[in-house]
Amino acid sequence: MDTGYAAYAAWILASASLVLLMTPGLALFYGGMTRAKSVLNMIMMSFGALALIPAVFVLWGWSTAYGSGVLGLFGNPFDLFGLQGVAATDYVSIAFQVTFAIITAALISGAIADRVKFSAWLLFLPLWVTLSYFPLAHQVWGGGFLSDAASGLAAKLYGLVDGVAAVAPVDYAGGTVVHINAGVAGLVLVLLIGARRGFGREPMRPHNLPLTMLGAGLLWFGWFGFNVGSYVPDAESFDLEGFVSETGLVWVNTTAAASAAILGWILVEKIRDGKATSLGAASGVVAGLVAITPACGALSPIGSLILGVVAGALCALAVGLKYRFGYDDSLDVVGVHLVGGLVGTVGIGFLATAGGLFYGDGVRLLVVQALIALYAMLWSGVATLIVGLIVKAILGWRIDEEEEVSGIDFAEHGESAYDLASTGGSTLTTGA
Amino acid sequence: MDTGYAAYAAWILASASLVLLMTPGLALFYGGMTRAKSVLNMIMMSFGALALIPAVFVLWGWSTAYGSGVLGLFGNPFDLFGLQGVAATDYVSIAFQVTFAIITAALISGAIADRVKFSAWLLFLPLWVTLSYFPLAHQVWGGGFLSDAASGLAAKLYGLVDGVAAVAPVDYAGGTVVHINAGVAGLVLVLLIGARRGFGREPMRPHNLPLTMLGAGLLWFGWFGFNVGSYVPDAESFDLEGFVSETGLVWVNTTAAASAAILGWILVEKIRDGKATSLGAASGVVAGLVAITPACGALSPIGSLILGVVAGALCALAVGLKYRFGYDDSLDVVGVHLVGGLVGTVGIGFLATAGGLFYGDGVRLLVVQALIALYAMLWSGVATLIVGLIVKAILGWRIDEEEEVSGIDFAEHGESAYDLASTGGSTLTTGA
Amino acid sequence: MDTGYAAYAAWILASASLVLLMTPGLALFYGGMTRAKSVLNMIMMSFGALALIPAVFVLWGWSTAYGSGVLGLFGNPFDLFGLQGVAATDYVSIAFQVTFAIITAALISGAIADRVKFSAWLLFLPLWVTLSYFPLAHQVWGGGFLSDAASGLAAKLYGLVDGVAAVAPVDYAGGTVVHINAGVAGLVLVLLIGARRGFGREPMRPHNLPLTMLGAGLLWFGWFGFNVGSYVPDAESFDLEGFVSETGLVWVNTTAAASAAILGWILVEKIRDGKATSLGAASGVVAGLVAITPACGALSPIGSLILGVVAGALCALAVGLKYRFGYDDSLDVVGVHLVGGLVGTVGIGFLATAGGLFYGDGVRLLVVQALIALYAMLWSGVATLIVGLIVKAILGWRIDEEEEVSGIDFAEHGESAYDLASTGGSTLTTGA
Amino acid sequence: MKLVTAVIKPHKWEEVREALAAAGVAGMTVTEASGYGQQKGHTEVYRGAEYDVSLVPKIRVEIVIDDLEAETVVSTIAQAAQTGKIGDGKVWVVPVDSVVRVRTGETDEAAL
Amino acid sequence: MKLVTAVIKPHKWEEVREALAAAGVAGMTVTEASGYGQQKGHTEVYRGAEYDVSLVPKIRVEIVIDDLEAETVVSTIAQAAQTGKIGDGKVWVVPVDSVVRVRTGETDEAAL
Amino acid sequence: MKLVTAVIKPHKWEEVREALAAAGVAGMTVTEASGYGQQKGHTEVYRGAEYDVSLVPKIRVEIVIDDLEAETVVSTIAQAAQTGKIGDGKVWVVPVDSVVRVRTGETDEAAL
Ligand SMILES: Nc1ncnc2c1ncn2[C@@H]1O[C@H](COP(=O)(O)OP(=O)(O)O)[C@@H](O)[C@H]1O
Ligand SMILES: Nc1ncnc2c1ncn2[C@@H]1O[C@H](COP(=O)(O)OP(=O)(O)O)[C@@H](O)[C@H]1O
Ligand SMILES: Nc1ncnc2c1ncn2[C@@H]1O[C@H](COP(=O)(O)OP(=O)(O)O)[C@@H](O)[C@H]1O
Repeated sequence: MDTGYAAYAAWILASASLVLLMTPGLALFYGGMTRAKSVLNMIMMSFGALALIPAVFVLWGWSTAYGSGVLGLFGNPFDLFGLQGVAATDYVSIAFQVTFAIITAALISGAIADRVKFSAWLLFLPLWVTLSYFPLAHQVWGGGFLSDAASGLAAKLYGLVDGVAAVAPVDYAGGTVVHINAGVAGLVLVLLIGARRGFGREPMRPHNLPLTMLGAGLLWFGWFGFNVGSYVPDAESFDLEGFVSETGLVWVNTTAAASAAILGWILVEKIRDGKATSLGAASGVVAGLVAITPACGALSPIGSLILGVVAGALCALAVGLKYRFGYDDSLDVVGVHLVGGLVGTVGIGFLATAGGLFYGDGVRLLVVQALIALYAMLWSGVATLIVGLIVKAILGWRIDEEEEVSGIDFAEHGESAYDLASTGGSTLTTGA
Repeated sequence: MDTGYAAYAAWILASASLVLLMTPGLALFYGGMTRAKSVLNMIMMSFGALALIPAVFVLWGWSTAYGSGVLGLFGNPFDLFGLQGVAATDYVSIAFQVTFAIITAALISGAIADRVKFSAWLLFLPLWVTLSYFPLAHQVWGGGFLSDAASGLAAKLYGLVDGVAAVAPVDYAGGTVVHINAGVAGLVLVLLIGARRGFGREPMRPHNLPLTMLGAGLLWFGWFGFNVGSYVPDAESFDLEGFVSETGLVWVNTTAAASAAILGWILVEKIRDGKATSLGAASGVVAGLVAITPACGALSPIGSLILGVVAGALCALAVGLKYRFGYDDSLDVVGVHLVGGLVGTVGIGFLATAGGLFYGDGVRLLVVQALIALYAMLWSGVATLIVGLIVKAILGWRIDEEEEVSGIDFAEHGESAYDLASTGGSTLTTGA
Repeated sequence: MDTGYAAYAAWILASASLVLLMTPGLALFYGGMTRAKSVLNMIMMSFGALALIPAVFVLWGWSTAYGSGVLGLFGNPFDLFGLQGVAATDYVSIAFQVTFAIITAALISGAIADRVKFSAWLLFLPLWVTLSYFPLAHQVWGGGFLSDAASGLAAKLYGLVDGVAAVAPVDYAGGTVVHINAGVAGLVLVLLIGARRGFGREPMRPHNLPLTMLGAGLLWFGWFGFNVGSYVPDAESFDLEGFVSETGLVWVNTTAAASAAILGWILVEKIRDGKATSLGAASGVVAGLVAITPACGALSPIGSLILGVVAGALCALAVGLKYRFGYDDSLDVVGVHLVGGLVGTVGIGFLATAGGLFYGDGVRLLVVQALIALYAMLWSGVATLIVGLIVKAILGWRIDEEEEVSGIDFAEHGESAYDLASTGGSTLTTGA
Repeated sequence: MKLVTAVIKPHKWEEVREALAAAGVAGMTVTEASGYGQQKGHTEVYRGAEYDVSLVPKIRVEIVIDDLEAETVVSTIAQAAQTGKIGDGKVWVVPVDSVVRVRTGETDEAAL
Repeated sequence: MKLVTAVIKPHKWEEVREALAAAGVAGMTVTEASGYGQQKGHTEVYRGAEYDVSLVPKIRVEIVIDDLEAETVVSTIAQAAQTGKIGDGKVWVVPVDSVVRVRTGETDEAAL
Repeated sequence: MKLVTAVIKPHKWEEVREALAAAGVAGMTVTEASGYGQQKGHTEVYRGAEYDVSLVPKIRVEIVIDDLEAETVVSTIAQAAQTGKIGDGKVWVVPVDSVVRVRTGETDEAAL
């Protein structure tokens, strides 16, 4: 093992920790956007992912994503079941990857806020990562169908060079596996489960925006682990300059896109609604980070600024669609993660400094990127539908109507979030 | 110095920073659980530790823990007083260790929430770390009585091999020094100080659960520094693969235990109370992390899942005991840290892949682990009692009864935590 | 490139991420201190910096700070415009430096809380960093007038040794560039813009102190990146022991000063007001960190304890001045950052283990430090005045009086921060 | 003049407001309240300890109105707030001696 | 009928509720309130600046009740809420013209 | 005795309190309230969705007072709370049968 690899290990340990923090961060980001009577359930959906995914990952998740491939579609779940037989030096990668599975599953919860049985969600989680997340991770990062493998989609399209696809698809940190995947899953579940009682009629505004801003800050912070930690070194012959240069560039691109997306989002708001909002700024942060996720290693900082501003603006426009089309994607998982994920994945085709249309390298990368995005949408859509229907059949998704109106926090968890009476608490506590 | 050591330094700097963050994280975790009229005091007890322990540590703490040993019980406090004469390369270890002392002391505060003089707490802190924490740290990590030293407990029991104990006691990151120590200290203080006015009669429910969830998230995040940063390298001949493999495993074990403990805790709740709560999930996180703390380097990921689920379930059952026995361990320091610390410390005897009963290696490790746990409880109990009585004699512990009822935040700090009037604040502010 | 440099890269990636987190942390620290009707605007001022500064930095900021120097005063902004032509290995430094520019600009916002047009603030930001921040960064860290360069102030004063100033000015992590700069800018803007309506008459107390405590915790955590990440290695011949020793010392000093400053601050409160407050503790954390920022590499841990306690006490006294002199530095940017920055910058002259008056090395360093502090105040004052007047001429600074009274959150952002009704939100929502 | 005070279920507030507006009631004052009655609260459990939450959230509406319109207002509210389930609330009427509109100083009927 | 309004100390609420329940009062409406009177507020200090908090927290209870029982209710509250210290609060009684139970439309005594 | 209830703008509370103190009113009970009337709320926009906030924040003050002083109290409030802009609020007066001071058990005028 090359000495430089220890430095990489130090960074990936930090990165894994950062990405783990993203899920509590997401819980607060989402939690602040719900009404006060459902904030705990929203947070608990993320903690449900924190509770279940690691066990699943240790048991068969790592194996299904990175075990020996079956048809290029998924790894053999029994190959490294229970992490038996993994190389000891792989644990740092396992650490890093488990956090991705957790956050991706948790992302979906925003689409179906305030109305689903906690038990249904807990059943959904292991099924979904097994059918949708791990296979896609295998296909993109595990050398499967969406990678640059000789048997992959891209190779089939434009042939091989040196045994890998001539036009290699680019997904640095998870535009397809994470964001398109979560976005599509959110959409499918919303269509399956239906809208919140009172959707489009009653006001359902965020109950605690500072909490949401805090969540956005933690997400941004954690995203450095997500993107910059996705650097893949060669353990035996560590490329010192490559490590320093690429990680530095990815960090700068990540920040450039996030900040430009704030601008993009609040500009749309200023023009359309007259005022730039803090919720818009927080949303812009996430939109920009989503878009740069697949692209962070392929763009220049200026390209990242452009991608960010476009992602911010498009997502700001997209979140309004749910009212037009009447699907209740409550906290805009579709508008932010699906749209942002598509902007990033497809945007690479235009903005990649190597291969991008704007850099005079033609449309081939663009075509490949569009195809992998489409393919990921299909896979995720079908897998989520199957899982969603199974859960519906076994447990049913929705809580009782009256309980939903009076508040899911008490109904599902027997708690209420706040007791802030100036009398020092509790005296006048009322059941929500 | 080996080049790889620089990578370790990068990680321990990150780790020390992570562990430092745990104390503000704990302040919020605890703060959310108190009533609105005492959240600031609860937070201030942690900030009191942040204010005092570093000075104590710089002056005589490091020396008492890691200075030249006296009877294997504590280091000579004057040896490296004021850090005079420490090797410059030791500062990274000093950085890391000071954060452990801070958080351990802060943990205790949860047991005696809402009712003690801030001045008494400030007096307690330096005395307690001096008599309880530093000596135990010396005994466990400084080559003292609870280590594998030739003169140690374990060596006396089962003899020596190559000059160290044949059956070396295992406490990777502080099951005895940190959690059993803090848990026992909490119990002793509660018995000494008495219950909150109205305990068991008035409702005293958490006033801000999202704050508690945030705290749990920050604690989990910081705990990676705590556990993974506890790797001890050889500066001169750095074991590259050892570093990468062990830290990776510890990271994965830490997460596995934390997540399984959420499951364990909320399962008990679901069965016993009918509903899985968010406070239960947050508590499960901490219970699992406590249990895995001593064990994180000795178990397999599957062993960690098992330890976690057991710790979560047992702590969930244990927190109810205070009502049965009538001691007001307000925020369950005993139920979580003492019980969790015991589960972890003793659990090693069963689950350690090298030496554990379940792995066919007999009961010798189990006996050693049980003994060090017992010993730590005794030491901590006696030391805390002495310090508690001193503080009682000098300042007295309790605030005035009427002040306690109307709220310690105003009584001790002259502040109130929130002023959220929709009128934009202050207009109708009332003294709590 | 030396292998050790990869370890440094791992740490600076973590550090850059930590410093980025400081700005959301600051947003909460400040946000908790405002009234409930203006918390979102306060947070948005920080997010405005997060939105704009990275673009500016990528386009001309890096170049103006670190490009080829013009008169020792600033770098040529067109030199590396858009980061064209930077070395790939420089991206880690760019990542680190952009976060400093963001937080410095954001710091200013506390002085002018609750009353300025968001558009004016967005116009101010790029102008101010261009005229005040980047030039000062160039002068101090880019080899300009305040560095140890042969053409610099210090060299002019006490001559050269080996081509650099005999008495080199010390500003490890930004006492002048960051804190004195932000503090003076705050003061100038307050004088230009005027006080909040009702200042000194109406109560304007913090609306959410746990939020402020959280912010303080995140700031402390992030500050490890700020200070410890400011270590500057030699990429080609990496000094292994130097890296390990210096970063460790800086970490310990940072914590020592922060904690001692809590003590200093709450001691003043206890004596003057009778009670130690949590806001005082949070403020002490920041005051100590501000003071140690320039000094963290030059002091011993005991020196850092002394600097911290002095900074905490002096800042605690200084924040009262605004009532005496009638300038409405709303959240005490002057009292904490200017005063703390001066304590640190000048304190080095007394406490530096090499060159300090107390270590018997005479007053020369003290004189140099006092001079660079003075010079930074002048530069910042003039630059801020110019920018402030430009903004006033183009957009005007203040929002409408009635809007200010009814709350800037709705006026500028069309939002209100909280909707915590126990009825589950919204039913009785009233416009603030 | 009369003061009509109504205590209703929170999620009925919008309907009551609209019904009153339709009935020509132009002004009212609303407060959050907690109710105690046949409708029971619930029990929350935190770390195994049960907390009885005995009160249920209510909205309290006050309307000062002409003697003649009082009855209409009462029945309008009673209809709009009705769900038929326990806890729908109460409406009561109290005599009022005088009213002033602060802005203009107008009194009594003119002040409404 | 009468409307009894009581303003009491918050920590006395539980006792008052129990005493009223014992006295057969089945329903009431409660709000958080702030009191101003002989009992003074306190002074908080934030970064050296003093803030006078002039109001003290109170609980405000409203009970609509038969004419006959009004007196009992008043004295029940007055006893249960008493600590003997300044700030114990006030109880006042106002005449009520009519009451309606929203759920059933029952009126007056039947509505209680 | 009379019960004077005033609904005023929040930022006028301090002035009203001072004016009443000057007029010799020694006690009152205050609650946060929301008003609905000619003064309209506003519209907030979250992620492109508009939320009408129909209520505006108010302060509600209750004063039990001697018959004789009631008029002075009403006019004191009406003056101190006036800004001349829509939404200044209302003051109304209701007859009171009896009052008790909880601390002492004193009744009626002696209880004020
Ligand atoms: N005697 C009363 N005085 C004042 N408010 C009452 C009284 N009785 C009931 N209420 C209010 O009416 C609400 C509904 O009453 P409840 O007895 O629960 O149901 P219902 O009115 O349907 O019989 C209570 O929550 C309380 O706020
Ligand atoms: N004239 C009044 N009208 C309405 N409420 C009053 C009046 N006087 C006092 N109160 C209420 O009663 C509470 C207690 O009154 P206070 O004068 O402090 O003590 P006490 O009733 O023991 O003499 C006050 O906080 C206020 O809420
Ligand atoms: N009929 C009413 N009954 C009770 N409160 C009322 C009534 N009409 C108005 N109010 C209260 O008075 C406030 C001011 O009334 P509004 O019509 O907005 O302005 P103005 O009093 O200046 O004409 C309202 O917000 C409401 O709280």
